[in-house]
Amino acid sequence: MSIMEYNGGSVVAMVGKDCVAIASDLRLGNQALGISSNFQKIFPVTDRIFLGLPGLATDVTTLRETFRFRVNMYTIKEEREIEPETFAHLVSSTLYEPTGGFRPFIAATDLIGCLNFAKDFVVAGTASTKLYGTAEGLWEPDLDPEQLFETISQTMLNAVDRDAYSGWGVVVHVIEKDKVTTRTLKGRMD
Amino acid sequence: MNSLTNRFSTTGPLSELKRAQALVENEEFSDSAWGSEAGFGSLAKGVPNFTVPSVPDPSAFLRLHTDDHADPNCRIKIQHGTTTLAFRFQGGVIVAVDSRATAGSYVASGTVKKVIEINPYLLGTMAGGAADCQYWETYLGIHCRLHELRNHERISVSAASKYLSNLVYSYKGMGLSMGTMICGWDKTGPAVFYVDSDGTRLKGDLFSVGSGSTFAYGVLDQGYRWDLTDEEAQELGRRSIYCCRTPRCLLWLTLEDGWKFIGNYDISKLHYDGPGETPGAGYGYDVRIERSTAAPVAVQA
Amino acid sequence: MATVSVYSSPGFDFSNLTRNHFLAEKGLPLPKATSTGTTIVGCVFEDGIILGADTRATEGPIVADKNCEKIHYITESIRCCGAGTAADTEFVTNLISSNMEMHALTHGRKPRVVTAMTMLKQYLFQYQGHVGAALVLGGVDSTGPNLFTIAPHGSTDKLPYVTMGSGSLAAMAVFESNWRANMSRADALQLVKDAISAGIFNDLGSGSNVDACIITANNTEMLRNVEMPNERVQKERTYLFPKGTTAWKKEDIRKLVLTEEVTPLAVEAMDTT
Amino acid sequence: MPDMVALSRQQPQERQFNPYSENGGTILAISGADFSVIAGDTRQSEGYSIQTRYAPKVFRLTDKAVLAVNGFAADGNMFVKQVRQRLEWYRHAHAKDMPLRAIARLIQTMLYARRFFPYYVYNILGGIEDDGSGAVYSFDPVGSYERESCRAAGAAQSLVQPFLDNQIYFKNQVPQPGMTHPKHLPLGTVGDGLEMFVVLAKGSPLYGLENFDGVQEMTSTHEGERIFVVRRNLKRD
Amino acid sequence: MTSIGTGYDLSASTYSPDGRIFQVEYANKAVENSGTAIGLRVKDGVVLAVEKLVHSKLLIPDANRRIQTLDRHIGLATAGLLADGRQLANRARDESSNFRDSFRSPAPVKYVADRLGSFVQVYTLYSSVRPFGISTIIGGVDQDGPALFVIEPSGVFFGYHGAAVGKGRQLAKTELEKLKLSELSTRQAVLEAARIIYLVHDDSKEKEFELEMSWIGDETNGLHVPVPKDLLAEAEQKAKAALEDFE
Amino acid sequence: MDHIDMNRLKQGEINLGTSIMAVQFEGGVVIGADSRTTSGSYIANRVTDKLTFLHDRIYCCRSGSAADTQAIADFGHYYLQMQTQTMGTPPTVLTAAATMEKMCYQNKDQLSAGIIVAGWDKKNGAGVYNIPLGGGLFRQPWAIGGSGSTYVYGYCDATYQEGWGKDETVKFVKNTLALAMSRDGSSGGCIRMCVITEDNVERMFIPGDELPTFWEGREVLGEATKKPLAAIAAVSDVAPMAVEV
Repeated sequence: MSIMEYNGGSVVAMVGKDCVAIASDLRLGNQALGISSNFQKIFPVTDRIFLGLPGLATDVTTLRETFRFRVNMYTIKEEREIEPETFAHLVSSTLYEPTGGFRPFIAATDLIGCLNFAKDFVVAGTASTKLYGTAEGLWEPDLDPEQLFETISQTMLNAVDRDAYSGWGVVVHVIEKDKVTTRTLKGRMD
Repeated sequence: MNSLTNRFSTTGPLSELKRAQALVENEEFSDSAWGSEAGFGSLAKGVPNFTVPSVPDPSAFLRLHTDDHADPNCRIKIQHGTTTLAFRFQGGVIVAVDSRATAGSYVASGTVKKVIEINPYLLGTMAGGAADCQYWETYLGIHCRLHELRNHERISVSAASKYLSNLVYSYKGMGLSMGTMICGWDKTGPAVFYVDSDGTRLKGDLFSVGSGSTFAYGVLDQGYRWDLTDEEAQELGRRSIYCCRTPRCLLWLTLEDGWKFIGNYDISKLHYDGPGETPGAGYGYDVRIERSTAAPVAVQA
Repeated sequence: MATVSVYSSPGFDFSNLTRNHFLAEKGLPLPKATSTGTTIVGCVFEDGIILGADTRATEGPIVADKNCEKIHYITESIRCCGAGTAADTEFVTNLISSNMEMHALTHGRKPRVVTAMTMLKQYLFQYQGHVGAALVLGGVDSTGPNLFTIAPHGSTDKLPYVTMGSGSLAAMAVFESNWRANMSRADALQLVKDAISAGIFNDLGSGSNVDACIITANNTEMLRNVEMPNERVQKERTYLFPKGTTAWKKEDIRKLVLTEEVTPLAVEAMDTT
Repeated sequence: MPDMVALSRQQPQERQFNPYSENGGTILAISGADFSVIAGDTRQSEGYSIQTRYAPKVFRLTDKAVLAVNGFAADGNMFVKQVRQRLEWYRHAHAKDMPLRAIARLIQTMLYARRFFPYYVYNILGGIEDDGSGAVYSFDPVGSYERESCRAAGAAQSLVQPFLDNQIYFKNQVPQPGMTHPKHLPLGTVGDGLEMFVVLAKGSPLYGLENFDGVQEMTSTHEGERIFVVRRNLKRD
Repeated sequence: MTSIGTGYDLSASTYSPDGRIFQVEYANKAVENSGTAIGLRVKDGVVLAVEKLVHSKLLIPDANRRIQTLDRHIGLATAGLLADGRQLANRARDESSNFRDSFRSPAPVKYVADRLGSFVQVYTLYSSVRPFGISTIIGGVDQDGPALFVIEPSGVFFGYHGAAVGKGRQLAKTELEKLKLSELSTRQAVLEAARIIYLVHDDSKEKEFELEMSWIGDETNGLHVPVPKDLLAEAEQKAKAALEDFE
Repeated sequence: MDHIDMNRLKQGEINLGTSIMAVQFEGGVVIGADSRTTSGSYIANRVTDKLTFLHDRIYCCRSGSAADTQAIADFGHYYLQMQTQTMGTPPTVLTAAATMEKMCYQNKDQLSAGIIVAGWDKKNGAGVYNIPLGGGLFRQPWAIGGSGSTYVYGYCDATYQEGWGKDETVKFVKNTLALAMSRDGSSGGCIRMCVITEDNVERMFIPGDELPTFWEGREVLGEATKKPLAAIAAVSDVAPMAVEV
């Protein structure tokens, strides 16, 4: 039993044509026992940056607050919104923090919404192997927002169905230049 | 005393096991290789042969390589994670099982059939090692048929479960894992027996086995009565399995003239739409909440 | 069966090992970090140094990134290939890179490769192997071309051709048979490509493409994906889903561009007198 | 030098009998109305090194049964050998090939005979049933088995299976009118090479198989069930 | 003492307008009030001698030594506040033993003098501390031969052939200058040292004093030890005789 | 005994499973080492230089963990330079050895290092100091260390003699190391040697294919079948059995 499997949860993010999408499951578990079917793991950082944090729930909330604090400080100091790439580095260095020893939640999603980093998709969480398989098979370049929604939804739904620690509904955010569409999927509840 | 009888006995599972150990090298030439009896061995000679590794403690060896609970990295993963239940009521026996098998965090299958149809009158459920249940209950089926041929009458549920219990008891400590309910209808009426690989055999009205049994008992206990109607009993079975969050629920009803398969329910459908497949009539908490808030006092008759 | 349970093997009793391991597992172990089961190499040629790396990043048996960069920047004329824990190599090289820049500013001249090597080995030694970075450091400075390996515990070697990572045996085999002193640039580059390819094809921890970096006295050339022997074939069909394939319960659209109706009011001209 | 990169804590180690190793690879099988497809890669590896780039994992048993084995290669090869021997004996005793469902049961009992010293083998059996339908049976190492329409096993099991769920069972897809099952599925698995066996029921059409790259027929007569094998090279890294 | 009352003498961390540190100069005064101590570096060794004034007849003879051993081969004589001398000697022993620890060889006398000089100097920097009220003569024989140093309250140290600190230093220095120190043997130096101490003792102020003497040289096998009783007695006797001749 | 306890190495650590040696003679010392560095069964470096500069006329031979001994040598080098600056004179070999020993002893739980310090100084002349695993400082006329040393104690005891000159000493070191390398699997490669005298430090290098093999004797494989049987029979009454090779 790894720490990651204690509460479970998975996140996937995909790149489309002028859009990105990020999806997570909604389960919060105590190992095999499901606790909540509405546990958000994706947090808006700015209008167009979303951060997915699957892992130990207590760390998820702590980190989410840490990032909120750091991003606010950045915004105040720089007087501008943080760029996705800058934010990705912020996440990376926060998670590393070698001074205090290594934190037990190194694995978190690497980045979201940055077209330069990954050209296709990134995955994280207990269903990561399953997500790799489905995403590798289903993802294609230059998907438009609607196609991207279908692809990421199918990727996530089918992957979490094969993972005992993820599931209980899925939420998808599709981020475009001018709007963010959030949909809660009708997923399997087992 | 036991060891003395064991040493000089020529029949019985223990001596067979010893013989099997000696035959590791040329198992292919054992009698059991021939004919349609296949791996079930020559029935005339007792139980089949099993290969045992030549190590001081074979059960420790087995545990080391197959116990994924203690060691998630063990090589040979045996499937786990189950809810099975069976209860007796005035109309027969309801047998309800889930369909999920997990190996570690991986959902190995969502379509496992965890009921073994031993013969047209007997059902056995499957919890623990899938292979153990499948094999021994199939083997039990052979003996039930032999019993019928010898005695010209159906074997009682009690006798069948006793037979199974004795079989697995002889392998106690070797690493078998099995928790099963043998259900059927015999001269005494509907009957349910619980048998496990530790050697326990219990007669009772209501059992649930597996990791989800705690949830199932919660629903079962509050809804169980002897005089349930068939409909009520089936609904109780479905709801009990539903609460364990498995992909599917399979339901059987055992009657005097043999068992009858009731249905295979998709839990997702039960969650959203209920057994009648009426949208919004599901078992799900959120669905029910929505229902009760949407139409607060709808009925006024 | 009595003989089975009574027998116990001589020596230590390990019967609790699995249990203790299990207890230790409950909460303690770290999730696996992305690790680069890697092939990285470096060799000296007549004008300088060539570094090489594959581009596969693994997470246990899963390929986490098919085209990652393993040749890290230290200074303009010093580069470093990293194998081992991906995060460690990334952060160690970043840290040393910034220290080298500070060093250059403090002393007013270009720092040497040994300076970077010493910083790296002292950092790694301090962490006693817990910072899991195995590095190949190469560059050209006032003393000429320099090539080092630095192992995770902080030991270093200076050699004319070096390999590191899980594919180091395969790559070293190529070097041992074909490396010569004073090779030409083209020959040396080919040799590095061959060495990395040997790792890519024969070591499961290494894969995808070849990166190389040629460092000479006055020029550094980073050859990203200089060879791509493993380009993925076109999928035999596409898996586009028709719209409406996925059922959803709730939708919420947040518009980032707000359109406002501006109704011009009849305003009197400003009094500018 | 693989252990140079691994940084695990030192801990006590017990030296003991360990007859198993993991040789990687992936197998999968899909069945349709009158055919089944059984595929496996051909790389055999241990740890980070490749032992051979061509070690078949999929074996023809009879004209209508193909068995794929994955896990510990030595156990797998021995197991296939023994299954084939038992089928041969069956042929001698009964003058016909064993039906698919009987082979499945045979494999169960053979695996279960080693309940206390299991074969480290995941088996998938594919072929044509007596009624002409395509079938896939999957087994766990000690013989628990189930008939399914598709199944993946091995290293990439958790990657491939959800993809198959989606594409074969149309899981999580709201049905669109006029949807039909695809006849052939392009397969993306890991490994050096790929071997894909296609078993067709008696008299079924060829589905354009004859035009496939690298196809080869394994059966000599065209009258009964027919087995084709398709060999492909995959990425070598 | 024109500067008294100007306020620049209250702290060691304050200079006077003409660039002096009065606290250090006052420390020198403390040394001047003390009994004389001299050191002779001669051909094959070093002799240290101290005029130990006896303030009370109740004191036990030979107690309260002012010559201390730092290491097997180094001795130290102080003039000034006795307690400061003890403190400095302890510090010197630490330095010497650390040196032995690190280098596995006896510390050079110069090294110890250097370390002690630095130590003393630190006490001239802060307002919260008092400079050492002692001048210290360090003598010893190391691999380079006999060595003699004097450390003053300011922290400076110089090497000498002959050194004198304390009340009678002027007269003692004059006497030392008359000697051909580099040609004397240690045995001869002992006699000379005793003579000088007796000579500089001012009977009119303090009646009682004890002569305390130690030596290091070939005769002591390179060890710093008190001068043997018989030799001391002989030296005292000759010194008294010389004193009478002188008078 | 100062052979290396393999379990003291941290896992995955690079190891100098080594043969090292130092011998003093009138006017100087000869130090020598093999050139093999291993990581498990892999030879990470086959031309390693284990003779490490500490000061102008002081070197050390390193055995044990590569990382640990390199760190100790680097620190020792730094320390001796600082010392030279503060003392104004070059350190003695004893001082250098004492400095190294201190580090080895004070960090004995963290380190696996067996070191021989050797060199020449004005005060004591040539000196060889052995610092075994865990600390301790022993002056010896000759010292050997590393995993290969266990095979050649007997040879050294039997061969060494007082009063050798430079050439005999070099030969002794060369032969000893070649013997150790031939028996010890984790020693091998080439031999590197240094002769340290008041005047200079002279480096010597023996490639792997030029190592002494005096103990191997004449090639005898297949000898029996090469000679005609009759010739053997002529010298001996009993003809030896012919051996097929």
